[in-house]
Amino acid sequence: GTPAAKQTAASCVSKDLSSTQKTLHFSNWPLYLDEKKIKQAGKKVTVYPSLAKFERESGIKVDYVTDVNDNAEFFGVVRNQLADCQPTGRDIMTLTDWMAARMVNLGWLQKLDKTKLPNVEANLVSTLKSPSWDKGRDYSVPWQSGLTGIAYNAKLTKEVRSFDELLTRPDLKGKVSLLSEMHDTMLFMLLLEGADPEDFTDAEFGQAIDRLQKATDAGQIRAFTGNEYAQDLVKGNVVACEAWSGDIIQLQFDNPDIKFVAPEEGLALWSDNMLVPNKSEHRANAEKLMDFYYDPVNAATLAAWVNYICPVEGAQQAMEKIDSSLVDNQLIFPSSDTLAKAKDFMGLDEKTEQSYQKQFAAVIGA
Amino acid sequence: MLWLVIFFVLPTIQLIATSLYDPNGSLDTGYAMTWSFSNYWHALQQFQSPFLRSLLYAGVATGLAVLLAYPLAYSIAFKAGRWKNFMLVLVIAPFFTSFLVRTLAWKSILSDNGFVVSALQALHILGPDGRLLATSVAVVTGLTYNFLPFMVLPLYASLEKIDLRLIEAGKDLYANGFTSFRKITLPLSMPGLVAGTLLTFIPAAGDYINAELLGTPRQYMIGNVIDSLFLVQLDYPAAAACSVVLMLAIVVMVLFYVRRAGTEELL
Amino acid sequence: MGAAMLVLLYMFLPIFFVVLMSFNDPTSRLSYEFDGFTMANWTDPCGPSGMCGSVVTSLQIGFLATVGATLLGTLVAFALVRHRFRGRAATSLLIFLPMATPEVVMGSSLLALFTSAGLSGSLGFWSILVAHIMFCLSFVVVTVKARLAGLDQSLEQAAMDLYANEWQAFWRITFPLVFPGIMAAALLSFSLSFDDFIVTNFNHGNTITFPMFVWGSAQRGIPPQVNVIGTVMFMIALLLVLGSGVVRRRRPAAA
Amino acid sequence: MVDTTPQARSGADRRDDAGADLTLSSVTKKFGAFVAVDDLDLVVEQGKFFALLGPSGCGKTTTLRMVAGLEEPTSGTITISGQDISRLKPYKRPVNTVFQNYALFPHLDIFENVAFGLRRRGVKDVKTKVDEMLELVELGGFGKRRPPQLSGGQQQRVALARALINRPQVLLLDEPLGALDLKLRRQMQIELKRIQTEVGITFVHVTHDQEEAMTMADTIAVMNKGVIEQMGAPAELYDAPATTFVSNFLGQSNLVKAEVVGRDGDTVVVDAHGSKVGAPASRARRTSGTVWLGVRPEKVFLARTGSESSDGGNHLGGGTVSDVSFIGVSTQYLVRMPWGQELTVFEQNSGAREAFRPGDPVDLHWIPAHTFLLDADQDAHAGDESYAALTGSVR
Amino acid sequence: MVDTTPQARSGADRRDDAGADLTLSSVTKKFGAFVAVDDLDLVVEQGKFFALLGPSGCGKTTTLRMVAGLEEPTSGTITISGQDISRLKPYKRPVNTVFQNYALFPHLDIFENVAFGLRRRGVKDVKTKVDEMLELVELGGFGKRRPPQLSGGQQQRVALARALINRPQVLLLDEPLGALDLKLRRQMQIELKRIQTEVGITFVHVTHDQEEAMTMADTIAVMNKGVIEQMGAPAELYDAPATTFVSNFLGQSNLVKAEVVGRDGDTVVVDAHGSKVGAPASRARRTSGTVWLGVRPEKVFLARTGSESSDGGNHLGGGTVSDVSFIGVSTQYLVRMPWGQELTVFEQNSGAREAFRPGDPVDLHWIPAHTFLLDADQDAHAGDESYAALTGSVR
Ligand SMILES: Nc1ncnc2c1ncn2[C@@H]1O[C@H](COP(=O)(O)OP(=O)(O)OP(=O)(O)O)[C@@H](O)[C@H]1O
Ligand SMILES: Nc1ncnc2c1ncn2[C@@H]1O[C@H](COP(=O)(O)OP(=O)(O)OP(=O)(O)O)[C@@H](O)[C@H]1O
Ligand SMILES: NCCCCNCCCN
Ligand SMILES: [Mg+2]
Ligand SMILES: [Mg+2]
Repeated sequence: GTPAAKQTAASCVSKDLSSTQKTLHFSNWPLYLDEKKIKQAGKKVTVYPSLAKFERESGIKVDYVTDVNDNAEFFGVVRNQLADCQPTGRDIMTLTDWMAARMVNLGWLQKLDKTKLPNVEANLVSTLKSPSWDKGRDYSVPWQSGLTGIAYNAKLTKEVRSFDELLTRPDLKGKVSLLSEMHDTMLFMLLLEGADPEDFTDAEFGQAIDRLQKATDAGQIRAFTGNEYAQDLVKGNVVACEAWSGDIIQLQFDNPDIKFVAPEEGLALWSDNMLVPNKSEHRANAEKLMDFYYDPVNAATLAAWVNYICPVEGAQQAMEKIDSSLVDNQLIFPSSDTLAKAKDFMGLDEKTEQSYQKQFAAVIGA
Repeated sequence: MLWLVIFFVLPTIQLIATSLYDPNGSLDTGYAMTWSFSNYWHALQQFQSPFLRSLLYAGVATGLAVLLAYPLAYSIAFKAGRWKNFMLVLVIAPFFTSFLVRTLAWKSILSDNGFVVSALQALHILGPDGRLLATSVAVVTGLTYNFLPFMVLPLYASLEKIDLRLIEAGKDLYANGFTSFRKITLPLSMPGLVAGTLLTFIPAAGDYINAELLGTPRQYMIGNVIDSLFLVQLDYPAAAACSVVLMLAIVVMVLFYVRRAGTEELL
Repeated sequence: MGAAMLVLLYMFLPIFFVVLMSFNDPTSRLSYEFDGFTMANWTDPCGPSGMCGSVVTSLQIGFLATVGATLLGTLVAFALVRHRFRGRAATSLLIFLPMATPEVVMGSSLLALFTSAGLSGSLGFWSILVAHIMFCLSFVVVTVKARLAGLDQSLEQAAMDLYANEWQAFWRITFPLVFPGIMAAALLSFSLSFDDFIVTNFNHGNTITFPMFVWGSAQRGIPPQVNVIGTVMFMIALLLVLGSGVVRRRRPAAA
Repeated sequence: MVDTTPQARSGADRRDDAGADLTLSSVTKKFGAFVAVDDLDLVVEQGKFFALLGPSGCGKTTTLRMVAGLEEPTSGTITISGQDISRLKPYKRPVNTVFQNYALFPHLDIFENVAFGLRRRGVKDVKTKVDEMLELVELGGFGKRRPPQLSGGQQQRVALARALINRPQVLLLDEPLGALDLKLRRQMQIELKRIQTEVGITFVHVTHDQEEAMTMADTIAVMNKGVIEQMGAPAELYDAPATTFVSNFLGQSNLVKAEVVGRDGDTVVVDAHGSKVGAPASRARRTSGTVWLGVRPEKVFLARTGSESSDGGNHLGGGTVSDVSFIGVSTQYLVRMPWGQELTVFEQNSGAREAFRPGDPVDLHWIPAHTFLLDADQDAHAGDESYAALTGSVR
Repeated sequence: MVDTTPQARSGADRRDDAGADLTLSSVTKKFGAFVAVDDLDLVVEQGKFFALLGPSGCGKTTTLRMVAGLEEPTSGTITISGQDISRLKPYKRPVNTVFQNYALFPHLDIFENVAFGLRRRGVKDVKTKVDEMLELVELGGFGKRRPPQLSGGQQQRVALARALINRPQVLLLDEPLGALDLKLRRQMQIELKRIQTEVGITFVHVTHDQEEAMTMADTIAVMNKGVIEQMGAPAELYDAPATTFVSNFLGQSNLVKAEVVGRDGDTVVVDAHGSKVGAPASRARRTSGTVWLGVRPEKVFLARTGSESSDGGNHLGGGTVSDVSFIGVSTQYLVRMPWGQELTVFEQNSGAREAFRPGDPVDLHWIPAHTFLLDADQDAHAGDESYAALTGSVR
């Protein structure tokens, strides 16, 4: 057998060598940091302006690696080490809410020192201040946020307003895709059932699963996808789908027919969070970086490039100077109204998480 | 050998052990060794159809790969002359672009509004609503494509060493082109053919990326199941049990196949 | 030959697409459509940050893994075909198992192994290399064995009769005769290694390989330069063979 | 076993048919710039046993391969029973080959190797026929073995059986008995000849065994450097060789330089180093000027110098025995003549006559009818590759 | 070219060394249950030319392969110069082989094939030596070709050159000349013999050419079914065969059933179907009871019945010529005797004596000294595989 993977602050103590080692290993999703091409010694090279600025100001050398492609996959990569209380070689890793929640539950993260995070304390948008899984933001700091909703191709279909239409409209049959991540999709199924995704029962979840099952059985849904839906949408392989806001902004630059809608049932708000894993020896350095990106100007610099929702209060104003065309983009700076309506998925304990994942997997076929 | 023992035998033993852990364990509580052979029963029961689908898709893809690879390997071995090496590299060169890029290209080629589908619709092979993408056709096409070099290269290596004088002798003994192929070339290339089918079938049966990118959950193979059990559902015992079943099934089939093909020397 | 050309065409179908896309001027990052012609990707192949670095890493690992796996695999194949030792049958079967192991399982098993050996902090180039050699090995063994099966042993015997010891008989006689098999195995190894994402992903530490880069960037749209790399890799491979062909044809003339 | 009635013999498609005329017209085969077969003309009559002889590398195998369809002639045509087969696929030709290198199928056992042709033609009762054929080549009970498990001679017999069982119209045999010991070879020769006579197959037989060619063939062609030097019945070639090459290649010959000095009825008289020697005009390729005077070693008998008169017979005197070697049935003497040349004489070891020793003075006698005359423009040692070696020999 | 002084001859590691004693003691080789070589004892003296003769499949190749180290004996030991080499690796043995199937390296050109052994031993001046050797086997100028581009005989010569160039202590030749025409074969024989005598290599030679064995070998061993039947000098084996197998295998023999009836000094007198015939006691393997009375066909001469007296000579009367065949140097007669047996007689075609025709009544005469007597318990036709075929022959 294998022992429990749970760790506690007592069972897994990490040293902090930040005072002597001015380095930081940062694992992030690809294309999730502002880039710029410059000429250097006659050759074009790509640099990360904001990160470079951080390095200059802090004197910390950042080893920035874009090796998070998928939450579950990444979990597989680090779970052995974290369960064993061994180093992962990373100081910051950026993971989505539900995965961050799991890490918190398992005790695999280092508690952050709030006193080192004045900008975060001051500028984190209020809607994100207290997620169900990390009430006091003791372990996590949002990097970027985004909305999950519906996208459709206006050239190929008439307006799609709700998940209900997505699952039942006959003209969409076989031309609809949903996201393959359980939390994304089930949040809307729960809303359709009239349940509160932030507080629901096993029974409600069961009904939501049944509804999804029905739609799949009917052949309404063509595929459950990751990011590939974007291509399918452009190509016309699907005409309407569950989608993430940041992707749709990208598509809209090129193809104005692609529309993003806030479904009648509601919106989902998620964030990818910076986390410091156990055995990281540079927590203080990590905190410096977190705080750096909560400076509104730095945040706006980042947002102007990645186009996701900026979780930093004051960035919208700072954006004026950086790219005024984006200041009023509802998908980057949604109104606090929109944000207030947005839902989050309830934090789950390990057993429940596993059970829900199983039920969902059974429906989508894997 | 030591290499294999360290990097393969040890993990395999661990895998078998995991497949017998308590299915009710979790990361929270840990997994106890309870010798739960029922994990296998459950795996077989619950994932019967992806299992069968894996074997079916892999089988069909292997068959198609043989049909495509044989003429190619044959031409390279016997007809290419000094272009031999060049053509060999042509076979493998497409695989130096990235897997994902290739598959995305396939997605484009097979997309609902792409020329292939349009052509097939015009020929009434596909209905007006018919599609290729997100069907088993696309998955099998992808599998076939991606494992083709694994068929071509061993076949080539085996064909290349055939003594042409034997084929001549066959022709002299009234075997026409096809018969001498069937009775002489084919049996003599058997080691290559068997190796090729193994190199294609085995990884194809365990593959999940083609099903994931070109298919839908209806086309999911056992690889997708294991992937999901392992990474998403975190049901390690079930994942291990499925893996062990897959490995055993393949080993049994390989043994049977190799015996039938009369190429025991490959074992 | 006609059929062969058709098959080659089929194999190249996606590649035409890749070449085409290398000249693409995409209107958005997520588009994988041909939107317009540009040379920009070719004049700035290393545009996307980290991409060229990952290509170099992948090439290094691909090369070393090919050499390692081909060497080791060839030896194993020989041992299995030529020597009757106890456990030979078991070993032969063992060779098939890694191929039958789903990549997720193999990747995580190796990671568990590295972790339990206390190496988790130093994962990277070497752990990837080890993993790649591991999974290429079976392919090499099977391919080389297929060539070796039924190879006329009287030639090796003749060599031994002419004072070649086992090693020389191998290098001078067997190796050249088995070479097409070894070459095929090496090509397969390289493509396996150069294309691997899953096993690598588990054991990569802080090293990014080209497939990891592509996989990752796919989440936000593949930069068109990836197609440039694809095209270049492809052309380099062709030029290498053509080049070696020229050299080989010149050699007798020089001698 | 096989239908050999005349009615059954016609129809090019019937394999179980009797032999057929084989014609090669101006056939040339080049490998790159190298001419392996040079403008060859050849007619092998239906049902005949034709032997092709010639030194190593002269183009025998290449010729057979063109007939079998395994090599395409660079130019020229090949016909069987008048039908042009030059561009026909090998498997469409009513021809089978026993390959010099055997070319046995390694993946099939002996039985299946032999059965191969029958199975291709859908012949029934394969088992009986193959078993019979294996018995014939003395390999009954070897059916289940694989080729590498046989000795060289056994493999050759399988190759023979594999071709023979098909009873083709034309059977090409490329040294089919080379790896067999004398006894077995003789036996196989008899079998071959029997089958050939019974079934009337046309045989084209390449052999290095001259006795084999002599005893078995209806016609012998002596080939040299891609060209046929002489063709005819065995005795004709042997008794009246047309060229020095043939005289030396087929058996041995003593060739002595001589001048034609006159004619006496049917006899051409020549002067050889002072001795007058007669030869039948019918066996003289040249009747004036300088010629090669030829006589076979076995036609000559030795006598102690002066001991026998040469009344009416030919005679060269004043030799000294320089070498004696025992070769079983006979003894070979080398005799050094006064003009320095060494001549060869065979003496059967009947035990009835005295044996000579090196140093003994001897005369050579033979009957004029056994003399032949050749054009002296040719090299006396053509076809006698051992000449240089012989003269340099230590023995 | 090679150091052949006696001092240089010792030391098993010196390859360029002279020949060495080769001993096989109780060597047995089984393939599964099949015994290919059966408890063989053999001594080949240093520098001798040893010929191994025997029917196809009798175990000759297997024996050579064991000496070369390519096959491991099931039991028994092999020594060279007293050193046990039974378990030595092939490349450690001072032995080279000319393989029956040539085993040329297909990926190397002819030059490199021949140079292979020299290169392995790091010998200098490879080019000169190889070129010299290629000239010797008449393949100068073929160095750049690949084996498949050569004719059968050319390939065999390459195999010969490849082994010969190494001048090993023991050279194993497995039918090294089988694919060569007679002339070339004779020339190569002379070359082999010259090299052997000059350098003193020990040769073990498998051949199907009896003349080759007779003329070249110091010692001949006749092998049958994995066992050596008789071993000795060529003339000894020929004149006084120990068994019916040897008498039939080495040359031909007439064996007539007879009863020993008495003794007359050194002569054993037997009664053969009513005729009294004498044989020297020294050549009688049995001196009482039933025996085989043996005489070689070439020792016998034919006379028209009653035309010659048999004063002091042996004589069997009342035969009828049943078959005549011309075989170049001589004519072969089959004579049917009154008791039904067919006897063979060779008559050299000297042209000096009259030729008989089928049906002619003849007597057989020969000198008693050429008679031998064998144990009648043996099969008279052992070693004469053509017997069955002959008797069933249509000719
Ligand atoms: N690998 C093997 N397996 C089984 N039997 C074998 C094997 N090799 C040889 N034999 C048998 O052993 C016997 C002796 O073979 P060997 O090759 O020594 O004969 P040989 O005397 O050289 O005959 P030949 O003159 O025909 O070459 C043969 O009957 C042959 O069939
Ligand atoms: N593929 C080839 N390429 C070049 N030359 C060749 C090729 N095949 C044969 N030759 C040459 O053609 C000539 C005739 O070859 P062939 O095999 O017909 O000879 P052969 O008369 O059968 O001789 P042997 O008695 O030695 O078998 C030889 O000199 C040979 O070297
Ligand atoms: N390229 C960054 C994409 C991040 C996507 N995170 C998705 C989380 C959805 N729950
Ligand atoms: Mg030939
Ligand atoms: Mg042999």
